[in-house]
Amino acid sequence: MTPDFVRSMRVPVLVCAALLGLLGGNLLLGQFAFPGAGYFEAALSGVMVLLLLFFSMELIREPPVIRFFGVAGFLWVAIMFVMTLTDYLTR
Amino acid sequence: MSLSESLLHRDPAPGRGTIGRPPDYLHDEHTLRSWFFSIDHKRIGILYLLSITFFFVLGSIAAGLIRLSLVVPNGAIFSNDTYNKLFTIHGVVMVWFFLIPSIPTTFGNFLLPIMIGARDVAFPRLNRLSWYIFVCGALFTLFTIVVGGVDTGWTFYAPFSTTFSNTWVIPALLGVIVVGFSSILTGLNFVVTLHTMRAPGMTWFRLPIFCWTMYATSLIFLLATPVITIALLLLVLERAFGIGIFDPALGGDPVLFEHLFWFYSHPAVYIMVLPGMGVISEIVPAFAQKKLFGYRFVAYASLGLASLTFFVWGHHMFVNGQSEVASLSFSLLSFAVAVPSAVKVYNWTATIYKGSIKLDTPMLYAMGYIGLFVLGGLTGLFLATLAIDEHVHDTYFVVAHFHYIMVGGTALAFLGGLHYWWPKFTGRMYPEGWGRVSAFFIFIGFNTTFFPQFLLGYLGMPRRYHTYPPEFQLLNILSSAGSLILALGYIFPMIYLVWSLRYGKRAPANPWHARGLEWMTTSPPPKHNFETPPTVDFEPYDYRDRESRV
Amino acid sequence: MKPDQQALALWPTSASLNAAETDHLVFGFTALTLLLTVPIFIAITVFAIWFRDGRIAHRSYRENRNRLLEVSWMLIPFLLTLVFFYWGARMFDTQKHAPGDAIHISAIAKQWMWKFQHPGGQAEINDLHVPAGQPVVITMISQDVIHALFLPALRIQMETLPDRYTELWFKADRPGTYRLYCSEYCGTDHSEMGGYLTIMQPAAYQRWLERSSTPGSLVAQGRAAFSAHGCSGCHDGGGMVRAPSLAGLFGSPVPLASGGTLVADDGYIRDKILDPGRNQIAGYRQLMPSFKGAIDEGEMIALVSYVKSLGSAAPSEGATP
Amino acid sequence: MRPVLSYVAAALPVDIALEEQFTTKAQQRHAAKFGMWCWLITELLLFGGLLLVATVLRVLHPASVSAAATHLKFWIGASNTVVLICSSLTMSGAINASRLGLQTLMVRCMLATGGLGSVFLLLKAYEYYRDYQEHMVPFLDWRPYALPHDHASRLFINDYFAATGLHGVHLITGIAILLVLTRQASRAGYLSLHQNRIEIFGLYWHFIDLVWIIVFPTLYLVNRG
Repeated sequence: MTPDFVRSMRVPVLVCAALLGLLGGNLLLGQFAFPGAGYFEAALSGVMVLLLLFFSMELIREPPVIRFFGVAGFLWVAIMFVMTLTDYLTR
Repeated sequence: MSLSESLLHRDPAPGRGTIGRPPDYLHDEHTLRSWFFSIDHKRIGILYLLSITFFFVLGSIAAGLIRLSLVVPNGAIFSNDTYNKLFTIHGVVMVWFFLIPSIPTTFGNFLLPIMIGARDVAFPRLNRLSWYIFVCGALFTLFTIVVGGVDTGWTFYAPFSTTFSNTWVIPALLGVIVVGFSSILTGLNFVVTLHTMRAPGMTWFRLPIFCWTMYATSLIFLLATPVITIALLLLVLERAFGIGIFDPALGGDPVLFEHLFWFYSHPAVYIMVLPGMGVISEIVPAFAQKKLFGYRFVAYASLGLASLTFFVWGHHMFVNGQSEVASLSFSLLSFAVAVPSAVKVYNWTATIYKGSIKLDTPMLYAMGYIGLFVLGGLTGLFLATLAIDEHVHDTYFVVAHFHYIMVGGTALAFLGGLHYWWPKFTGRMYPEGWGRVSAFFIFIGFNTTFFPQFLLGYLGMPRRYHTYPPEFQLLNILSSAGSLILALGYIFPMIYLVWSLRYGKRAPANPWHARGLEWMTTSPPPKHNFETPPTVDFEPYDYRDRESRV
Repeated sequence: MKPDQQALALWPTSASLNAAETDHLVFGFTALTLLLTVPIFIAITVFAIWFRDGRIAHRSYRENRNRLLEVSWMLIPFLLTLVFFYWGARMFDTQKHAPGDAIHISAIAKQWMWKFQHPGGQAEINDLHVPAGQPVVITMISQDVIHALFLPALRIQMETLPDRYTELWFKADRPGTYRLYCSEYCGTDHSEMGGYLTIMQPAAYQRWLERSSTPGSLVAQGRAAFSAHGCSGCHDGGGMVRAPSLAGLFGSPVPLASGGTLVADDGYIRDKILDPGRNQIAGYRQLMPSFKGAIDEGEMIALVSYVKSLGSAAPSEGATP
Repeated sequence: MRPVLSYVAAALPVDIALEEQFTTKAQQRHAAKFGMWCWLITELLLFGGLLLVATVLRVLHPASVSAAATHLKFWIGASNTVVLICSSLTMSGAINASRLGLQTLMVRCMLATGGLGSVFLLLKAYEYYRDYQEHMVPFLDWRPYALPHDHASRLFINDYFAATGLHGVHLITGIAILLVLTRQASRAGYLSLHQNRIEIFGLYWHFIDLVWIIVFPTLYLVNRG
């Protein structure tokens, strides 16, 4: 545990704490589920995913081309969801 | 004088270990081990070429038997089960084992690193693994054929493939799942190679269009193939272990499988189309000795196609109870995506304008491609029109449409590219006369086979029919006769290309006086592609304005 | 198109207005396609000959990009083709909304045969007789895999799904015998699963109906099944169990336990019978047993027509919630 | 700042061996990272398909999906999420240690990550056992199903098994690769040749955690009410 290791671990520890906090929020939402809870849970999970993507996986320090490829997967999953659900929700 | 100038005017005799020159990749080592364990992208390209040719022959035999069976309306030649298995094997083998891997894994593997001035692809061992996985997937499919075949159609629609079909569905599904990983690895390799390994000076807009279409195809490999993997995996789980997902008995929705299937399968159509456009964008400027017209538009259109194609899969499902709003939006988006592909034809025509045209075999194939691909593309627009699709969905009109795109388009582009780069692959020239004869036979045979099917389709003959009403017999006989001519047209190249390996004229480094890094190295190229790593200072297709070729 | 009429028919006869309009749409689109492509084919051949290698020709100032030209030859064809998108979409829209006064025929697709049931109870296998000049709605379902009812003379088709009703409507106006196919691959005898669509004058259709035997109208069969399966015990009132009355149910919005309402159409009634737990309605405890496996599709169609006959959306008095 | 643990060995030289097709080491590192991100796209779309099935089932059969969701073991899933988030932390630790050349600390962090992954698998196995007891497992269908009259809930349970099963398989391969990597990385001079592999594996491990962070709410949480 050299000093610069401890310094380098500052961000991952913060990210881990934030993730656990957000998870806690999600669990609370899960327990006392009111009808609109689904959207909040989705929002919290989204924040958790972004935190992990950009800080734990250090996407924020990558060149733009890797950042695009990091995010492109989510865009295409969104395309699949939106177009399929247009069929199911307007049936 | 830059490197390109010096290389162009010096015709080095191909090295067979002559003094002071490294042996080329073909004559480097001769053992089978050196071929099957090679990580040289050129050898892997040749291995793929042999594998997909085998499957092309297998699929064509199935096609021939289908056309034979359809000569008589009562289907007396084959039983209905055999016929169903024939068209399923024809579909699975041609789509996943010939069309999808054809251009990216053979020309892409061989030429991409050379065209960008690199020594090899980014991950050579991953490239070799991709071929091993392809062979493993192929074994699953061959096992399925040998033990009795599968009769679900290449689309494996849900309640039939999971509960009602009693043929070998699971090995066929596993074969397609495994071969999916092979194309994912190829796509991954090409994306990283194009981003990180371009020679100094080779900016994105100095890349030949073939590299742009390989890049667009690889993006589709990465973004679409996993969805077919999970869709077919769910079919395997449902059929083998009873883990019902699409099972209507449990209230599941078989149309959900169609959504997952077509989310991959329409982009897969563009995986087959885009490389063909890349090859044609290389051949036409070479044989017109003129810069490609509107290079930037064709480059951006390739990327535009690769992303827009993910929004249109619903046009396969207009008549299966899809909601009206979804059908309208899919139809409109299909019109939007059809235009950039159909309009590339204007670019090739403008390239031919004021060029100095040489009608060698590759150019004949390119001309044939332009004609047939336009017809195929615009009949696609017919199918995207909601009211017309109500009538012609799942009829021979659809069969004719996608054969015009795949056989008239991609297969012709593959043959054109094969002839165009044959000197580079093997160091030998193919016999020009026989080349033109086979191109002529293929063009005539193709149109006689598939144009009557447009009429049959509009007359209302449904697809995948073992027996059909007698009034359609004449058009079916015409189509079957055409398939004989087409078969003849395919046999010729197999004979004279193999013949040329031993007896063909020795090929110079640049037989077509074409531009591009692949023509600035010897034919066949040395193991590391270039004796001196190239730097690029010229625009793509920079054919000088000259009255007539030297 | 009459079967075995001429050896080489190049165009199917059209037996309805929609079919004729589809043909006009195809002619128009073919004309536009030829307009966009024939110049290309001519240009390529002319250029290939005029500018062939070695021929002296005027080749100077060869431009290789022209932004205006490239944008225009992309936008103009796109806008021209959009006309046919709109025309096709409008026709598709009329296809999706059946008129109110249509005759309701039910179709059941089973591996490798069709069964059509007329409202009067007459059933036919693989063949279908319909009156000319009157709108006909076919509500269809499949008992096993996905099939598709394809009527080429009317230029329409619709897939039958195993888990829900789909429907297709047409107004045929040219009497004659035409072909009827299954166009979605469904297994071994997919190509045998077809027959003849006979369009008859209304008078001839009535005579045909009376002539063919019928085990009683669909509604009568439905009432028999309604009591046979014990539905009347709860739903006819008077029983110990408090169950919603079905009078006036069809077409009216049903309040759901999870909030919101759902219009009670054929699919809703069928789902309620097979899977009562789904879309539970407000104000009632879910007690109804599931009849999945006990009622086949033929009986289901009879039951649904009986429930529909208990007064349509018009609020009949005395309808207890 | 005083070093917290004094017995750690001095930092070793950190570098990678240049492969023949690359020209510079930076290019090789960039290419490797790029390749892993492309692979992760395909993994994301693989699980995207399963989550689409879950969402469509929620649209088609809301009531029975909620009934089925209440049968999932909420607290085991939640604790599994905590376990994976911590394993993600120890993986970051391993990466940072490898960058600074602290080989022993890196090996310890990697073993901790593998340990936490195994804890996840144990909890998962226990959850599957509890599901088995509660007759929720699809193909072992000689046991009566917990919600017999509700067929649509069986669809959601099947999708739950497919999603968590596939994630489990990814975790098992992840732990297997991790053990092999740890054995290699503990050899002397490894860091001066293949430090890049630790970072690439780290991306894969973080991604397994990311997929679970998406799968957990979609299956266990949303509208349990």
